[in-house]
Amino acid sequence: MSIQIILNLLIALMWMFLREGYTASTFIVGFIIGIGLLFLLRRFLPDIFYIVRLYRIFKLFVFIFIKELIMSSVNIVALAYKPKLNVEPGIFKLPVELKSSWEITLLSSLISLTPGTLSVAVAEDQSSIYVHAMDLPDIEESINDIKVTFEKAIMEVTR
Amino acid sequence: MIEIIVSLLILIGTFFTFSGSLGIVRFPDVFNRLHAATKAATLGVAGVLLGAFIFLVFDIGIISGKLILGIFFVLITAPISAHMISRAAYNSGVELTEETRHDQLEKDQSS
Amino acid sequence: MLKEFGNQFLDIALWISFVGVTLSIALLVYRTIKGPTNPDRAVALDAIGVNMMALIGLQAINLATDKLNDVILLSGILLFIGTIAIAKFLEKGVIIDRDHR
Amino acid sequence: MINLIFLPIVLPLLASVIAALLTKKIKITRLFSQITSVVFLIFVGGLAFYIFQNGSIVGQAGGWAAPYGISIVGDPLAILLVLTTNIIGTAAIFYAPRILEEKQERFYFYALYFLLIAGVSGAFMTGDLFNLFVFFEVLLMASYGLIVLGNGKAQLRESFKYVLFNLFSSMLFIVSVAYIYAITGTVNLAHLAERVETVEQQGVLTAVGMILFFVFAVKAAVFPLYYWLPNSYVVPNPVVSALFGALLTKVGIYSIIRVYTLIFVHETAITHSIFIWLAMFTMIFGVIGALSTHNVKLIVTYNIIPAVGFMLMGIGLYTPEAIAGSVYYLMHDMVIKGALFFLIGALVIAAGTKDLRQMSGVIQKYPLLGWVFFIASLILAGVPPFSGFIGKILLLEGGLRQEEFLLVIVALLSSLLILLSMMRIFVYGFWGELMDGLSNERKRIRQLTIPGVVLVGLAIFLGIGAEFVYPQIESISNMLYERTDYISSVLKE
Amino acid sequence: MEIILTVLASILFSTGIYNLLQKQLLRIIVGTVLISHGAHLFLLTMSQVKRGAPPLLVDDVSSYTDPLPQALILTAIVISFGVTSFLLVLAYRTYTLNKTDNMEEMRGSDYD
Amino acid sequence: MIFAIFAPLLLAFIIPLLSKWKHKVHTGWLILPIPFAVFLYFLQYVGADFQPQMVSVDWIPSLDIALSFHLDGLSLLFALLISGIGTLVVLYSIYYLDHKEQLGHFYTYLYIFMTAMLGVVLSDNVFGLYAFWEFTSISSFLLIGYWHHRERSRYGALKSMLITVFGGFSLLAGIILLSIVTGTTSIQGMVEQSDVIVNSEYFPFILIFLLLGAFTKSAQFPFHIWLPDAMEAPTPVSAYLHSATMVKAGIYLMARFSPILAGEPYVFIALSLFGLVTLTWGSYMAVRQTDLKGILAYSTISQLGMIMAMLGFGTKVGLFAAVFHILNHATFKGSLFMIAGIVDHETGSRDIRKLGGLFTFMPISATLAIFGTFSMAGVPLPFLNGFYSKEMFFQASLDNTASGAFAETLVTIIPVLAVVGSIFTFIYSMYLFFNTFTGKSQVEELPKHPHEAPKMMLVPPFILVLGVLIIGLFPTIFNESLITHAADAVYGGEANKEIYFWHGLIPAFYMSIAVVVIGAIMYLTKSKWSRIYQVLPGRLSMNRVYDWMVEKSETASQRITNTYMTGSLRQYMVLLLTAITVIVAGVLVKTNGINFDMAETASITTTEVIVTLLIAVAAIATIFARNRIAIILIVGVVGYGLAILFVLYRAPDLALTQLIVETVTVTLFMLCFYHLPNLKKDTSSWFTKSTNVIISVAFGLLMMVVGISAYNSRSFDTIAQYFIDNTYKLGGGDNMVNVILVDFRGIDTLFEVAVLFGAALAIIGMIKLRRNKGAN
Ligand code: NA
Ligand code: NA
Repeated sequence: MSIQIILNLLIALMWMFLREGYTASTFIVGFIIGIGLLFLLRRFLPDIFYIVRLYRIFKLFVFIFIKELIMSSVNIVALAYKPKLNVEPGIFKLPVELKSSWEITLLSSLISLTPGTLSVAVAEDQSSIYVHAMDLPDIEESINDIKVTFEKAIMEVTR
Repeated sequence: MIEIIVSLLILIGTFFTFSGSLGIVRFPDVFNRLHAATKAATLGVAGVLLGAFIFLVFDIGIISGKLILGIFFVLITAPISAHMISRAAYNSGVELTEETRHDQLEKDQSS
Repeated sequence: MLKEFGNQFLDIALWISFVGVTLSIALLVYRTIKGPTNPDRAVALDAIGVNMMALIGLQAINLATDKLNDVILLSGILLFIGTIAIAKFLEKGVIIDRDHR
Repeated sequence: MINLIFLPIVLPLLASVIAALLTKKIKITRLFSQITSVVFLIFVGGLAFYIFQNGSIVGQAGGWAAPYGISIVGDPLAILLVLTTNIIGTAAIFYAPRILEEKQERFYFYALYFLLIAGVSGAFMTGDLFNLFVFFEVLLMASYGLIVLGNGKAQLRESFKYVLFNLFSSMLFIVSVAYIYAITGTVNLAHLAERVETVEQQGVLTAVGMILFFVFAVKAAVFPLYYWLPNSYVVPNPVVSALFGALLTKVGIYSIIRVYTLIFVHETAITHSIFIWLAMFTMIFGVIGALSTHNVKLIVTYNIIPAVGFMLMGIGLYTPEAIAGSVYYLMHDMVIKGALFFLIGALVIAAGTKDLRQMSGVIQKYPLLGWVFFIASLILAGVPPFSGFIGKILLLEGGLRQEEFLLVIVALLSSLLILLSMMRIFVYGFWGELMDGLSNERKRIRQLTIPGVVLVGLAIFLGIGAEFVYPQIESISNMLYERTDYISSVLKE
Repeated sequence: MEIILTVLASILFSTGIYNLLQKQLLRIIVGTVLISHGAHLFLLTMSQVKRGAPPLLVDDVSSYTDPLPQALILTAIVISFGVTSFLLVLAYRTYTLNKTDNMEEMRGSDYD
Repeated sequence: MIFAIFAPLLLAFIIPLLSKWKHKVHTGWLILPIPFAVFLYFLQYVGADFQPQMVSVDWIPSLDIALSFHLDGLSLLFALLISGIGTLVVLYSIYYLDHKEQLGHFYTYLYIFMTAMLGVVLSDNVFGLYAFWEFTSISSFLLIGYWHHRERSRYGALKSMLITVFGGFSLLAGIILLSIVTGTTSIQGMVEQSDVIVNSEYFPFILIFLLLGAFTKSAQFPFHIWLPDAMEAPTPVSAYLHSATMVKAGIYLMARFSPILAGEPYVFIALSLFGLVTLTWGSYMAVRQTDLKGILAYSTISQLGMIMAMLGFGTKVGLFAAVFHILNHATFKGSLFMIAGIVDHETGSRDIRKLGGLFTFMPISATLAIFGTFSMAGVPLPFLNGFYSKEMFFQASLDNTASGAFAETLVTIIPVLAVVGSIFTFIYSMYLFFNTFTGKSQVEELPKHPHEAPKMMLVPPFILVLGVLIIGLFPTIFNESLITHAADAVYGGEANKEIYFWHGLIPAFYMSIAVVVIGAIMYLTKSKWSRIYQVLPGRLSMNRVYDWMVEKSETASQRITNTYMTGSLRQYMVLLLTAITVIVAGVLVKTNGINFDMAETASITTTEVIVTLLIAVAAIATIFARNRIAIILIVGVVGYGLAILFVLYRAPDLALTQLIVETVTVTLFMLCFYHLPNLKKDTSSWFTKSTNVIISVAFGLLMMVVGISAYNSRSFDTIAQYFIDNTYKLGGGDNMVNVILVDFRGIDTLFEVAVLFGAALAIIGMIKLRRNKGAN
């Protein structure tokens, strides 16, 4: 993906050179032309077209991220006003299939945003994330929740 | 009309922000407090800033990229910050609250 | 008519929000001072920063100015850097800086 | 012509940056610094000559009229002090390579030196109260850098206190500016002088003036605010001590002179009589300090303090001749303190110790050093016909005319004790049986002595040739006393 | 409001000074930081607050807050920052050389 | 004349070169002509028809300081003594000081002294006089310390310098007052205005200042103590400075101002009282000495006291006798010093207990000594000049008149003291001569085998003794050509003219006889009563006072300095803050500066109040924080709070900067303090804690009161409007703060960056430049 972005930027810069205009609008035009070129040449590039990926990221962000954020916030707020807190917090180990570190970072961030969970640490071999949950009646259920919602979404984006 | 939307946005935002802070004060240990900070407070500030963004768009006609960027930034960084702090807290030996039931991390480390 | 009501409503909403956010900061200040552990304080300080961004947003509406946007964006960035830095320092050693109560 | 007035401030800053960049090649840095200093000196000399001939030059930075922009005022007083600063600085630059370790030179001695000169010159020349603060910070920052240069254990310990004291007084400075801005709505000195005339609440203005006085007094090392000075000045390298002793406290005194002749002149019965008392105690405790130690460098350091008392005395007396005395003394003291620190540095290198009890007979091997030191001591004590004498008779005359007999007696007794403290070095350190362990680096000692010789020569000239200098000083003091010249030259429409 | 701010600035001064009078390096530096905050606040307060819009030119605004003190504070803040940074490093070096962070133990009259 | 005065000084500059250039020839020979030429120059003025004259060169006209020289009888007398005895002393020194000595130094000091002393006696400008005066002290210091490897020399040098410079500074105050009162710096001008001076309200001060100057220089009791220690100088110096010339500078000063001062009641009391006490005490102490030069030193003190007393009498006879005795004393005392030097030189000892019977070994010296000592003793023989002035002294001591109880008592005591002093003078004179040259010789006890001095070495004392005799035999010649003129100058009019050997059987003659008789008896019975010296001076010795003072100056100043120079930062801060608080508060109250009449203030909103409160709480919380991270973060709260305030008060740029700075600062704090110990509990005493609280609260209150008063004392519109109006028009920007920063006040910003630059350099230096471990 990064190669595509760099190429796109280079194309935009080339365009600016050619047009001899170093303004933002020239750059934007060049960038759009670059997107077009990259789209046409997408078959020769190693990765899927990055605009597609960007769209997936956006989807991940808007639909999952925001939704989860709102829901978890409501949860927290409810807890915050509860006269007596009777929760059972705890830390559990979440095995992950994701490999690259930035994927794991993304996942742990998402975990942090989901209701009742917060990533505490990543195992040294990156095989699992330790997650703190505000209310942890059943570990397995929590693990499944995360696996179903986030890990799948992230894989969609990155693979 | 816009004023009312803005008003609602900022009121809701404020409510979340305040509630988050209340959580930070009330919850028993640092991890629980982080839950409050990462979720409610972040959402609250996003709401207020969105209100400000809309207000600026309609009141003085400025579409402020910086503000949008600011909102995104907060949203993106909040969980990272939370993760960093919680890791730091755990590694520096902050004790979990007495109600904590499980601690698989400690088990793994001690083995 | 609606415009006028809207403006009045906004004024009241602003006032409530200002006070609300400020009180929220007050709670956080309490937590920063109280601790009891340093990660607690770090959380609270980070949250103060976030609240501050909200407050600046409110002020931007209040003054109807876009001159504060820089401040908001930069606060976000700085806050992140600051929090990461603090977390790093907190993690570096295993000294428990817990207040002796 | 007008724009030339910025150069004494801006050029050293430029030189500082260049010196910092050159640092890796130490020989080139040295050469660059030496050439630059001499060139600056010549330039400032020319500028001073022009100003003495043709009157003040006032530059408005960026062309913005006073009081809105920052005025850089090259009045005779300022340019005289800038000139003296450059003279001492140049001497220091030639002294430095012989006394500093190469590491110290490499770690930005020259860059910090030029920064110091920029700050000091700026402080002398600025016509803006807040800008004065900024220049104070520049020179202080440079001094912080210089004082820690070398990183000794005691050095850092004392530097810490030094920085704290100055930091605190800087903060008070800001607060004073705030107060003054509240009352008068301006920060330009000339504009302030004009406005204070019509302030109804003179009382609070006077109190604010006193706070500002204390700000400067900390830097000038007036009783009871000088505690930081002896230890801080004794720990760094002699060349740094010389720069400090000759320049730093003088900036404080200059600021007191400037502000208390230009702005706060309406409650002299209260303020200036406080100064007289403080001057007395400054003299007394300063000489007591000088007598209390066997560390030769500390003796010289302590001797900074009574000199401050003398200068403050003139301000307290607040008559044209007493002010002239202060100004003369100021110039004289810059030169002679520089010289003494240079010489003491050489003495310590020669004897291999700072402890007077362990040295003796140095003059037998290093007669030039001994005799120059002897003459410098006489100059310091105000023995005629040298430079200290001229300032002293003006001050004494001022004191006697104001019937401040106690002050005069204290001043005379402290002069005597200054002489005693210096003569103890001469009698017990230079005289006596040839000590063991005296350095054999004759060439180095001679090179270390020469800057002192030059400055002592200058001090002698300032005394014997007083007729060339005094009329300028007299007109400076009249200008200070009259105020209108300064105000109109800055605020000309 | 200016009166309240003056009180606040004075409190900053008082607490700063109290810290300055303590023994440990950290407290002392904290003291200086508080004092400089107080000083900057004085500068802001003394020039009257909330008189008009922020000092950024806008077409339909004619009344602005006094911009000069803001400029001065800005300069002062940056300078304080430089000095504080220096002081922090100095404190660290002082500690490592003198093996104590207690000012009262850093007396002595040995001058190397 | 100016050349004559400065010739020795000019020569002094090349003496070091001369002494190196010609090693074979004794430097003394090379430079001997100069003082002699000067002597001849002044000699030409001697004569009955002498008229005073004045030469003047501008020096610092702006300050009325000039090199103006007035040659009148008094100056001439002194100038002749200085150059004449100077010549003899140089000649004498050629034999006294060995080749191997540092002759260059010796003669340089000596010639500097010659010019200085000539300057003192010839200057008409008071400041000129003062300058030369100090130089006599300095050259005396250098000469006493000539053999500086001797501990006693260093001691004596420092002592003489301290006491004489003390007097010099006092003199300076005196002459400045005189010039203020009279509006002139010329002595002649002052003499003309003697009424103005005497009637001035400053007169008591002037008098005290001048007297201190004169008394210290001329070794009057109790300032005499430096003179015996000055004997550590080579003997030619003792003969010259410490007997014939420099010590008479104080006498000269009193004589010079005599036309103004003489006859004033206080002057009479002060001078005659101190003079006579000095005379008596000096002669009394001289008898006790065992060192030849010690005897001579106390003798000099005593004789100076006598002259001082005569100046005090202020009568025609007294003044005349004073002048006359100046000359006489120079001759006989000069010769005696030289003889003492010869004895020292040839026997290796000056200890009178070891000496004796030297007449056989050095008959010429002994003969010369006879004349010297007998003249000094005032033995009534017609060829001894000492007798003449001594008898005039007695005569003068009898005809004083004064009013006032104290002065009247003094008048009756004066003759008694005069006689007592003279008796002791007689005793030590005899003691000096007989114990040295007669009696049993103890040759084996002496370091060297005694023999007569080289001929040329005897010439100078011989010439001086010749002077004693010629003056004694032909007083009139000297009287008319020289002494009269001098006495006129002192008296300020026609002085006494006559010198007779035989006045008839007047009381003075009986007094002289009494002195000789009683003195002889007491000398012979000395061993019977000399135990008195164990009682007096005993502990009363002024030397003890001086030593005590010098020692105290060191120990007491150490103690004082150590009490406050403790190196404690806290203590320094406490003193600083207390001083500022007390003085500023005092000024505020004294000037009615407190102003609580409320000026217009901005509205108060809840938000602002809460934020303000929060900052305050956080600031206070720093005090109670007990761990380092906590305190750093709490400071962060304060900083962020301030940023909020900046936002609320419409200062976006400030808020921005504050945020950046605060964040970086907190990070730096963490970085630097991570490795430092954690905060500890404040274990200081209850007293310390409460002092801290009081001081910090008091200072805060002061800031607050001044702040509120300043705010309420707003008297002008600020210069802000100009910036608002011109930001765009002239500065070309729309952010006023930015435009001010980069344009209107660009210098601020440039040098603000310079501060950061300096900080960076300093920090890099601190981190990178570490001393090698050994140095720490
Ligand atoms: Na965050
Ligand atoms: Na010694």
